[in-house]
Amino acid sequence: MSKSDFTPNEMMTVAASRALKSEDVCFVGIGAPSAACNIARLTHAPDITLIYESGTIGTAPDVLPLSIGDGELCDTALTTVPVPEMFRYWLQGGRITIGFLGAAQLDRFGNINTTVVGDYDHPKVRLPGGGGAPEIASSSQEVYITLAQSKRSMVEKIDFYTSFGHGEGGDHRQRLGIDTKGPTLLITDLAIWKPDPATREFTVVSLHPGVTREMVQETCGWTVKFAETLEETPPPSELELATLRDLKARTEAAHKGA
Amino acid sequence: MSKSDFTPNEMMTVAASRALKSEDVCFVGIGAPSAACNIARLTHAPDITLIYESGTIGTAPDVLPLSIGDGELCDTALTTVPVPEMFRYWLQGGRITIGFLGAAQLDRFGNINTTVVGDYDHPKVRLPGGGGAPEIASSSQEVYITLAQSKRSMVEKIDFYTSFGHGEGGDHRQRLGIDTKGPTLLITDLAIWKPDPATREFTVVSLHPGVTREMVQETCGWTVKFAETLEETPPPSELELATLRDLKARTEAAHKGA
Amino acid sequence: MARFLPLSEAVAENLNDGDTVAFEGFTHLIPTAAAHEAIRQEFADLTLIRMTPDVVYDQMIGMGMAKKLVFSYAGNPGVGLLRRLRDAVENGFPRSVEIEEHSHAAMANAYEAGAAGLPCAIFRGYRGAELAKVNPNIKSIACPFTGEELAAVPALRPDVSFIHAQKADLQGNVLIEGIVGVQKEAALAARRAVVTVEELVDDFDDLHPNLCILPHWTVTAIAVVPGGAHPSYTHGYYARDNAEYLEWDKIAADREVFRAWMDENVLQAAPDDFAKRVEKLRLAR
Amino acid sequence: MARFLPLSEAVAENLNDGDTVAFEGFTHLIPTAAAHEAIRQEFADLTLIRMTPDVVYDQMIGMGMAKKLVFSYAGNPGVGLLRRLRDAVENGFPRSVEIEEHSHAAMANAYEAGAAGLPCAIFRGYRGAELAKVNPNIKSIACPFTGEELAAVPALRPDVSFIHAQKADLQGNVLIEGIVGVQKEAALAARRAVVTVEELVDDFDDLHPNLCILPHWTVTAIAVVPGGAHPSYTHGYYARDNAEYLEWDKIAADREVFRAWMDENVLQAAPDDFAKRVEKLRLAR
Repeated sequence: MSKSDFTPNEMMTVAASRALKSEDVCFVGIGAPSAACNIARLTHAPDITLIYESGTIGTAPDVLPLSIGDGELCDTALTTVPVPEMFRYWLQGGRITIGFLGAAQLDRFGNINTTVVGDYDHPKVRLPGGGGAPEIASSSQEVYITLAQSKRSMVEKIDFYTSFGHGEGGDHRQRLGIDTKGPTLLITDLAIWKPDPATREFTVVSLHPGVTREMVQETCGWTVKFAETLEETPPPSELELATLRDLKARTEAAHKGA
Repeated sequence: MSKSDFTPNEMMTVAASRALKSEDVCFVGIGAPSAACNIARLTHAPDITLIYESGTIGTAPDVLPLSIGDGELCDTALTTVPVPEMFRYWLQGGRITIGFLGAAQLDRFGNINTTVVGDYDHPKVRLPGGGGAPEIASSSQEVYITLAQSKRSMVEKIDFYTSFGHGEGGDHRQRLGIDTKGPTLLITDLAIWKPDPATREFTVVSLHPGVTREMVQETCGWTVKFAETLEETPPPSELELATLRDLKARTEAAHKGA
Repeated sequence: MARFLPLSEAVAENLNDGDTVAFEGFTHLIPTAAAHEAIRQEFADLTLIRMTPDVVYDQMIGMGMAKKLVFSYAGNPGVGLLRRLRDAVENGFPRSVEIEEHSHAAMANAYEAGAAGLPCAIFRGYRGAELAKVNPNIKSIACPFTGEELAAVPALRPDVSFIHAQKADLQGNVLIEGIVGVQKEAALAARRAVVTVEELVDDFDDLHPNLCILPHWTVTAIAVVPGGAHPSYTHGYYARDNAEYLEWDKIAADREVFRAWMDENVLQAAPDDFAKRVEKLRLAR
Repeated sequence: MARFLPLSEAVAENLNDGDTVAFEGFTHLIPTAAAHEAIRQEFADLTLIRMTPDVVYDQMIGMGMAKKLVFSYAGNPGVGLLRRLRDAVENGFPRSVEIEEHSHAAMANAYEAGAAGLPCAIFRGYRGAELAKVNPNIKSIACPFTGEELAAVPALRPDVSFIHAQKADLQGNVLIEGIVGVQKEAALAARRAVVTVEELVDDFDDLHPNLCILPHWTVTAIAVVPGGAHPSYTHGYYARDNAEYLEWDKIAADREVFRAWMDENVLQAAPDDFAKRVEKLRLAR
């Protein structure tokens, strides 16, 4: 398995995993966030605490759960608490260091829509809705977002504010009485983005190997800002890639049933 | 052991136990209420559910607990829940059919003081305070009170309204937005009292064997009302008395230590 | 006081047309058998409550039984959208469904308030979130000590809640373990609570003292239905049928395929069928 | 992240003069050893919070360490009044103590709100109860949906909470079982949480999934003190020393007898002494 032999999605997951530390307490969404958190746990952050909204605290699944409540999560957790307690003591109580979210639509300020495409009362596409995300976005100490880039998902204006990021930018969060940091990191399949310290607009700070500025712009619905000095994301190490692929293979086998 | 050979306190406990049914869910205070509830469980109401505010639900202690949180309660309970849940889901949730209270001071309308004798800010005697009683009194479907009669405990006017009974009588509870029945039964060492349907003043409906109206009045700080037809409380049966005395003997031995 | 009944009677006695009903389960312990029984009995005009409406609500909505849905996440978890729900919301097929949408935090707090006998729940939520603008049941109050604005939602008080659990004992006490979700709250918040269980045991004497137990006097009816959560799972009994969740996405995508599947697997089926559906998923015990 | 420390260091590092502190335990698991260590270290001007202040708070108040007491039931449970507390409140000896008095429901909800990060708790309480007139920290709010008036109290947020528990594992996770009281809430509501435990075990792998566990990242310091709850008890380890609670009534009745007892049993004693105090109370395991 050579280093250059990885997909953009694998790069995204690995890059996201690197942003996590052993001391973090992560509220994990399904999909790319779940893969990233578990890769972190299986590589450089063995003591990271993973929490799924089903109430499982300190879980260490051997395969990725299909849902946020698979049996594997409870079987390997330190403890499993009722869902009301999860949202009250653990999320609202300020215990989560990183809330990890995906998005159907995202804007440049990290605002997220997972509710509807089109008008709320007469939607073109009725999406699943917010679930835990509105309060994950406001009560987690920081929010990381992962997303595969496309003009359909990274839009100038989202159709519905499911989860508040930096609003219209600047100090909009503080003005609404939200005292957590909000989205501090966006990891796509092409790049790593961080909010501008003043405007809070997501700015590309690192391009994944082989990715150009043009590729980032072509798959983004707003005019992209790039940092003055752009880094290149280190490619996945052999360990990272092997860990990710083993996890995905175990997961796929498990979800297909015996 | 002959039937006439019982103390007023034993008569009180037995009479209180008779008011309880197998279907009742009792929130039990320490002392006479605890003895009465357990005698009921050990005689005519084997399926009664006893709940202590320490969180023990459906407990069946072999000896009376000294405190509301003795190990015996948890060891024999169906389940033990956190104290916040006890007050939220079980008491406030309206699940308690009978709240069983004692009193340091009681007035004719079933209002209870267990807070202070004298002025609140400069008390003559600082009593323990309300504990669970203020909300037991308002959230239980009905309240039973037990008390050994004395002019010091049954007073014209209590020094502090720890737990609300019928207030100034009549529909005072409803006027305060309390939709539970409040005190429906008072069992003393001398008599059984029930509230007058209109005024809600406690009225003697049954005298314990050998007790006269004068004895009741002499040990009560207000002018006692008697029902038109006064019954005589049946004396404790041999089973009731034996059950109570066995329980007390086991309890005394246990509390003295090994 | 809990009565032991066949599932058909437990559903018939406790569910009515027009009821507000919760079939709760948070991925784990979804009361599928009870929902299928409700479908067979053709109830109408239901207000369906659930934090995570998934396949069974997609089925009930697809069969036209729901007039309203109160929810916080309507997806086939890990798979995608609910296609029968989409057809109802986007196209009014087979009927339009009114939507009352919350966040998970709001629903969990609202069930908790229902169990606690309160009229509403308060929490720190919905800040900057647009749901607060489209749902009139999201209000706010000011903390009387700090002045902080907090979100308020009405307590959830279903007419009846259906849940699935591991065990009942002979008295009718019910044990729920593993991912317990909001089921205890949903049961205590409801006027009537109906529970399907995997098995009946003599008593709970050997259980740890702090487990999640519903005393028999909080339960209206109990039906023993082994496998009754399939394709969801029961901790300690059988695993989640993830393959069936993946398959549902194709079934629900087409109105005709959906009806045919419902006819074969629900309308022509019975509670006893669940036991064999989980046979290959049973765990070594 | 939990640090394992000798009790003297755990107390010295986490308690300060003037702190608001809870030594919580609801009859069961009272952190007596931690309270005695605080007495030996002579802290002053403490605001003591506890639902059920009993013997250890009678001792701390009798030693003049408390400037304020926040509580809901101040008695020697099943025995009688707290005589050192009475002396402080009725006679100002050895110093006067400010009183903030609540009901159990209020305190339990206030701890719960503290753990949940809320500024206040709401509940249906204090109706007709006079405490609402003498305690300015009891207010009310109107439900924005029904208009019902509900009681409101500020959340409890101690600077530090001390609790006693059964076990810690090597990572510093803590297990509480039996009558769990409000200890989880008291620990999560506090800025710092200090736990004494009966014993240290390798891990919690064999525990039931739904037990009451404080993860290591919610705990500031852990001290292993076998018997550390005596004369209270630890479910699974030793029984309540009811005889000693009965005896306390006599000791606390007299100022001189109290001081002599404190000198011998607290000031001249050490955490290690608790193990032998519970020897005769140990349960067959």
